[in-house]
Amino acid sequence: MKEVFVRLDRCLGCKSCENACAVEHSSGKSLIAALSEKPASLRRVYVEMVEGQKMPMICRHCKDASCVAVCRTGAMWQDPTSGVVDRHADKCVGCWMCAMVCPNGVIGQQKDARLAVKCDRCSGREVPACVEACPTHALIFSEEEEFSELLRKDAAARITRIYRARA
Amino acid sequence: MTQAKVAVICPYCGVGCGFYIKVEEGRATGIEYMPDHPTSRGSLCPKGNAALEALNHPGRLQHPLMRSGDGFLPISWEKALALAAEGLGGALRDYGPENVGFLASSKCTNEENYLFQKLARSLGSPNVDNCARLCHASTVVGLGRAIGACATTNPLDDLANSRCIFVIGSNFSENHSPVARYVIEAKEEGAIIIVADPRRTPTAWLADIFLQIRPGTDVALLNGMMHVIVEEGLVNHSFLKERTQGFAALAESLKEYTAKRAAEITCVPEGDIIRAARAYARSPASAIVYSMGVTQHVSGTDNVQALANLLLICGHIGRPGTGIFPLRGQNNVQGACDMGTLTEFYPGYRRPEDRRTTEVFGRAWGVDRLPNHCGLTSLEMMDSAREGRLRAMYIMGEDPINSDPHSEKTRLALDALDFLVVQDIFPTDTAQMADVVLPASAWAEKEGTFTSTERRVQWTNRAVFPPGQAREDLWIISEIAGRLGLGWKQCTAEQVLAEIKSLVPTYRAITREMLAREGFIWIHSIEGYYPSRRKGSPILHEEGFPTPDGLAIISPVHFRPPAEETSPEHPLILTTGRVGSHYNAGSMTMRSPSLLEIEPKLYVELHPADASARGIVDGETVVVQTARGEARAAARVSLRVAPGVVFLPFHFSGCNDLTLDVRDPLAKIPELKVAACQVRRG
Amino acid sequence: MSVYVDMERCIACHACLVACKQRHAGVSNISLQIVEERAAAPQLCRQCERPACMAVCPSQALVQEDAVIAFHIEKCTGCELCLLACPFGVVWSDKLVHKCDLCSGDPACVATCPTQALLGTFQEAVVRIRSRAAKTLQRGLR
Amino acid sequence: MAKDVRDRSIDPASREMLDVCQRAGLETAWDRYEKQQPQCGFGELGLCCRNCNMGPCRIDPFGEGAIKGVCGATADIIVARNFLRSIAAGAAAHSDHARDVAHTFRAVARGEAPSYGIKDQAKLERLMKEYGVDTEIALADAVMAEFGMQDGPLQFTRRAPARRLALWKKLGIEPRGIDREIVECMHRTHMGVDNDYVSLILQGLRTSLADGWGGSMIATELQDVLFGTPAPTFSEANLGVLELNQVNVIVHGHEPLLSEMIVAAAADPQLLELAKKQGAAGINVAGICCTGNEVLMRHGVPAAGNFLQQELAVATGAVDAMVVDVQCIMPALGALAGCFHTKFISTSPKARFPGAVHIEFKEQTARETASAIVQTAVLNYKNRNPAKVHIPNEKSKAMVGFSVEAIVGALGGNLDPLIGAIKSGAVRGIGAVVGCNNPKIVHDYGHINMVKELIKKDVLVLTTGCNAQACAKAGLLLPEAADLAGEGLKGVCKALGIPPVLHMGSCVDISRILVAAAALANALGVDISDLPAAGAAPEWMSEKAVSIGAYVVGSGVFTVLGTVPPVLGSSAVAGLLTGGAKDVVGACFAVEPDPFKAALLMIDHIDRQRKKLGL
Repeated sequence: MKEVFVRLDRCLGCKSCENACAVEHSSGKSLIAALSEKPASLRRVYVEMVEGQKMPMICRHCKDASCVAVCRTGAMWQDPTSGVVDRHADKCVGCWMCAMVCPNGVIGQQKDARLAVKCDRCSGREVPACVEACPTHALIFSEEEEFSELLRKDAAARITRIYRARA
Repeated sequence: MTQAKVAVICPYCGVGCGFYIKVEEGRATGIEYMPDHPTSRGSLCPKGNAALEALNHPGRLQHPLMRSGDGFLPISWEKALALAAEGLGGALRDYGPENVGFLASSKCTNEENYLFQKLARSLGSPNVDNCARLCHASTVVGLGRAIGACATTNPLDDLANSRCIFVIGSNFSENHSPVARYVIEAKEEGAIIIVADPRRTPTAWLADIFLQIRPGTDVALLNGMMHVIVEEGLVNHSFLKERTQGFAALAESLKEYTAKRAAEITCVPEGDIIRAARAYARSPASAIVYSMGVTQHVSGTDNVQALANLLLICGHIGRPGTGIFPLRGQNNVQGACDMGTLTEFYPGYRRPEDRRTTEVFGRAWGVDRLPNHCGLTSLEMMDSAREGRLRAMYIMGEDPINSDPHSEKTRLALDALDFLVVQDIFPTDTAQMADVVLPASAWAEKEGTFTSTERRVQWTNRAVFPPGQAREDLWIISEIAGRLGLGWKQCTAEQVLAEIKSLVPTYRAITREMLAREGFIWIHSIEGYYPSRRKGSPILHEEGFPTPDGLAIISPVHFRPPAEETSPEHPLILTTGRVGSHYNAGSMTMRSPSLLEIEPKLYVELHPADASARGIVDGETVVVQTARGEARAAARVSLRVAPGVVFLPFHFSGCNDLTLDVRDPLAKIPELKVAACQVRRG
Repeated sequence: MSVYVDMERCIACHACLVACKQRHAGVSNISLQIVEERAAAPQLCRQCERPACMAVCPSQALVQEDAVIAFHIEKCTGCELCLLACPFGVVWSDKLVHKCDLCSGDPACVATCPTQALLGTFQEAVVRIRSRAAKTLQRGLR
Repeated sequence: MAKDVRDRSIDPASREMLDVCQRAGLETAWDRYEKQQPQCGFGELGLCCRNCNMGPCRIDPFGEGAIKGVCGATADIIVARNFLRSIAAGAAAHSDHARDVAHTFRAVARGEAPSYGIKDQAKLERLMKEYGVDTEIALADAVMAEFGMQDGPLQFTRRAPARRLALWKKLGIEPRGIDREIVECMHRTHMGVDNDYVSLILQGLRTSLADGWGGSMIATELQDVLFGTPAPTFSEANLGVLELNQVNVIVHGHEPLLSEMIVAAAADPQLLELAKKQGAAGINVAGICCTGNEVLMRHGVPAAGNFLQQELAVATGAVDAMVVDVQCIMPALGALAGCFHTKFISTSPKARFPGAVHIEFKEQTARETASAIVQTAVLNYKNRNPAKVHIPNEKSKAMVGFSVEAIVGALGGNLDPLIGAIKSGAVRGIGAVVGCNNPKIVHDYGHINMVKELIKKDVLVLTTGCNAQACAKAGLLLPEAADLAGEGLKGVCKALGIPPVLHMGSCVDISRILVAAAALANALGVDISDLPAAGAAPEWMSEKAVSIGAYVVGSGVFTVLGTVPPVLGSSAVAGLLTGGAKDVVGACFAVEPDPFKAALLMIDHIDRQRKKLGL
């Protein structure tokens, strides 16, 4: 099934994904409307910076996700077919156990509502908003196989370039 | 209500954390953290958090005591001091200073230790020692021989700059907790953490490579690693050429230690030994952290030498993120050694055999004949006493019965003395055997300096006054000296520090401002002696080693099996160590309710396999028995230990009834870490 | 607010426990579990947004006061229903309920933790974890 | 291990204050810079266009996504347009500053500004001659006319060597009226006008020349007339100049118009008396940024620091009034001043700030306004909270005020000694090191190391702006600093008793460097682009710096930038600026963040120039 993959060398840190994500998870679903919403709509993807390397951090929807395992109220659950890890707002008691065990630190906090917020891979959307919004296609929504295919192509291209340069 | 906040240095381990004591109406009512402290940055381990429980304990010694029959009588200071002087004086007169022993304490301040050894030596006795003998004597000898300085080479927080940290025989997570922060910071920056330990301790949790080594086989492991490094050409040739001597011999000696053979001896998978060796040698900056798991062996000095060899062939020293960190046990082991409460050293590590030494100190102390040779080490004093030669002892702040191996022998020794004076803050098992007991002051009841394991000399302030009639140790020592005809005047810690500065080069540059601010790391004062690239850099050996020719000495060492091998009647290997919530002989922590609650009594860790083989279930009382004796302990069936190995925490009396008193030939440190034992249901 | 735990940093040193005891008359509101000799997890009140303990308390002894679930001793009847309700077992009782009160704003456990495994704010915790993950990724790239 | 905030600067005073700020939880530009990470790559590359509302548009530098904006603009066009707009903004800033000075000058000429007078009659007359007028009012009107002039050339461009003028004419970049060029930039970059990156860049050069040889030079010259042409004098620099027991008034910004009056008011006996009443020992004026440079070189008023120290100064808690006019003033100051007793006073009708008290400045009543401001500061002294005061004990002496006239004076009347030294090789060449601070570069690290490298290799350094203050703080503006210079330069400095680094003033005073370069070229009978000289802005950040860089290159001086300008999104534009331009105007840009390597680039260039000249 399809996943959101990241081509780290492509990220320019423009944070379009962050904005698109926040907009998608607003009730108005539009930037303008989202700006005036209270509580403010939150992003679920975070563009980090490490030693000059820009990288979007987004929920990996792990198999046997630890956030699901640790949730004592059953609010955090994983869809057996799609593998998407999502949170039932009504069951979440805001204990933040999930945030503490998530190895990627991509579970956020809705301050005023004190609800865990995380990527739901844009339920009801063909392609997640962040992927659609990425101007450099650093974010890719595809099957694992397609993605590695893509990486192989990139690598092949690089190698031929170098080879030509030598020759 | 009068309220004050007094800055003190933690009385426990060698990390030297600082905190504030809240004082109300002259009582210590609570602690406050010290976020500005350069090493601990506000953090404290459980012991530090509970420090006041011991300080305010009702059981503190409050009056001088004199033995009468089996019990003790409270007496006046006048009488107590007179008795002490008479007892010691008598022995000095009748049997000569060679037969009087002085045991100093690495829990006491630099000033107290300095004065104490000055007393002993002024009286002509070379027999002055402290419990560093039991933890890091092998470091003092081994590192001293290899790289010329027996001290941590880099500041603790520099560990965070390391890219590979090799931890061997140290469980700092429990015993030097603040150190863990810097290791974790390094790990999070991508450093590889290697932990070699017989037990899967919380320190091992941090490991990328965990080597569960069979107790007492450290040399085999290290030689195995070095074999890989040499074979794969990972040695730092330029460093070897410019900074060291003796590599050829080492390379030769390593031939027999293939990773395969090392694996057989140590029970560590061959692959792991190779991975560890590569990780350590290849990283741009690797550090070694070790502790008593390395030193407390008959081969203690060899272990340390092997570690030195490892870091020297890779050149991982003298730069940020590299170096070797012997984590010291007591809050002032480093200081006590600096101050010369080791029989083989005068203050500042000056050898007694050297004529200039006795001249310098003779002049400074106004004594014409100072001992010019090594005397007895702490354990040798006990032997000598047992053999009826040593006749009197003055023990300051130590509890050898519980800290020395084979308690029974220690008891006999102290029994055999004509006269024993013990100066302590609690009625310890050792104090129970004294003729005169002098109630002393605890750390927060006096001022002075402690030197932490990173060579940081720090001033600690007086927060409260000693309980009852207890007095400050400086006062007591001077009084006794006076009564023994040395005619000393009473002096403050400040004055003693001034004298230390005049005689110990490494302490010369200390100023009150430094001490007030973030303490003083004792390299600063000695550019030239330890050449330092960056002025005031706290890192040792940046350019040369303080050896005669400035070169470090690599010398081959060979694996020797532990003194006691397992046998049919004693099939298990017994190893000992500490737990996070207790401290050494426990004279303080055993009096802290909140710590006792965590670890109330002696337990023995054993592997489920060994347990089930003996029908032992978790929690039941069992008997641990060695050739020397037996102890009752609660069984703790746990995966921490490997099959065939059992572990006893040595804080609780009983543990050292079992341990073995065989010593390292050079450092005279006893093999507390390996013995053969049997465990059976009680 | 609550105290957040960075599991990767906990070394089971028990400092938090003892610090908590010092602040709360010798009783610790933190329990420390060591799991399979491989990791440890300090357990303390999560200050849940919709606390079960509070929901079941018949005498309003447990009430939400801004960020803290506060305990009012005078109202407690010692029925111990809260013990049964708390999903984390971090509310307990010896006739009187004990639970983390965040040391009225500056938790001793956070201040004393030698490895900073305990953190006072959600942001600190999650940002550290995230950047740790990011660093790992970045090293992978090199 | 947590990074030590002190390592954000190499300046001891700043390092100390950064630590203080962190402990006090005070936010600084560096913190905000970190919060901005990661910064948008499109912005960094200059690839986003917001010039019309079909956009905003972004070009995917990897070519997989959009490679054209809605209007069809390619990376080249978008990058060039953005670059042109920053030049326009920079030129506007300098020139509008000049306009204010011109207004004041006209008011003086008309006798409408009693607070001011003519300080340099000689220069006034030279200017009148240059403009061919014989009254002050006529001069004022002539100068004013330069702004709105429809057809060139600008008068001061005549100061450039003939060959340079011919080249500009040939390229059609001879600047016309200052405002016209700036307006034309805005027009050309409007949707659907100029879409050829070369012609866009050429307009950029023309506009920048209207700044360097127009606005900036006008500002400099008229300021000299009104306030006196700087002559060498001694003063002190760094936060240590703040006084514990005096009223501290900081003048910050870029214009001398008000600060001159403040300095005068601070000496007013009545105000001093008032200060005494408040328990203060006196009134201490100190400067930051170029306002600081102006009063520093004319009155020896000490400099508290450069751009990135404005917040640190307030954080000392010892500033009773932070008086600002225009340019490089952080809006963050308001909130920061709010944490202390400090009065943050804005004075320009053009520049308002949150959290500031606005005391508007008019040339007619300049002196009164100044007195009012100083009085506010004095009365605020008693509100100082001693517990919050922390003044670093760091300051160093500096020899400042080397206007062209002063240099010629120091040389004994003409340039010959310098030319001789250059020919002999004692002075290898001339390096003009200028520019701002930028948290992207460790504070002062770029400035100090580059300058030290240059003088070590016998390059005489001319400095202005924040670099000048950095050098002052590092003691490089002292004759003794000659000991850090190479043998040749050392000899020359010792002989003349001058520092190896000459403080020529504020950022508009880079026009002085142009004048010096022109004079040198004329004396040697060559074009500026033939001189053994190079320029650099190691820590630049403002649009003014972009304009400056452009006119320095446009005037024929090879220039090294310490931070990357947002042009890398277009290899064509980047190529033109860093290479192609050489064949057009005889000079180009280079980008090198490492000050040591950058210095080498400059020295190599200088050596090549020397060879060409047969030296």
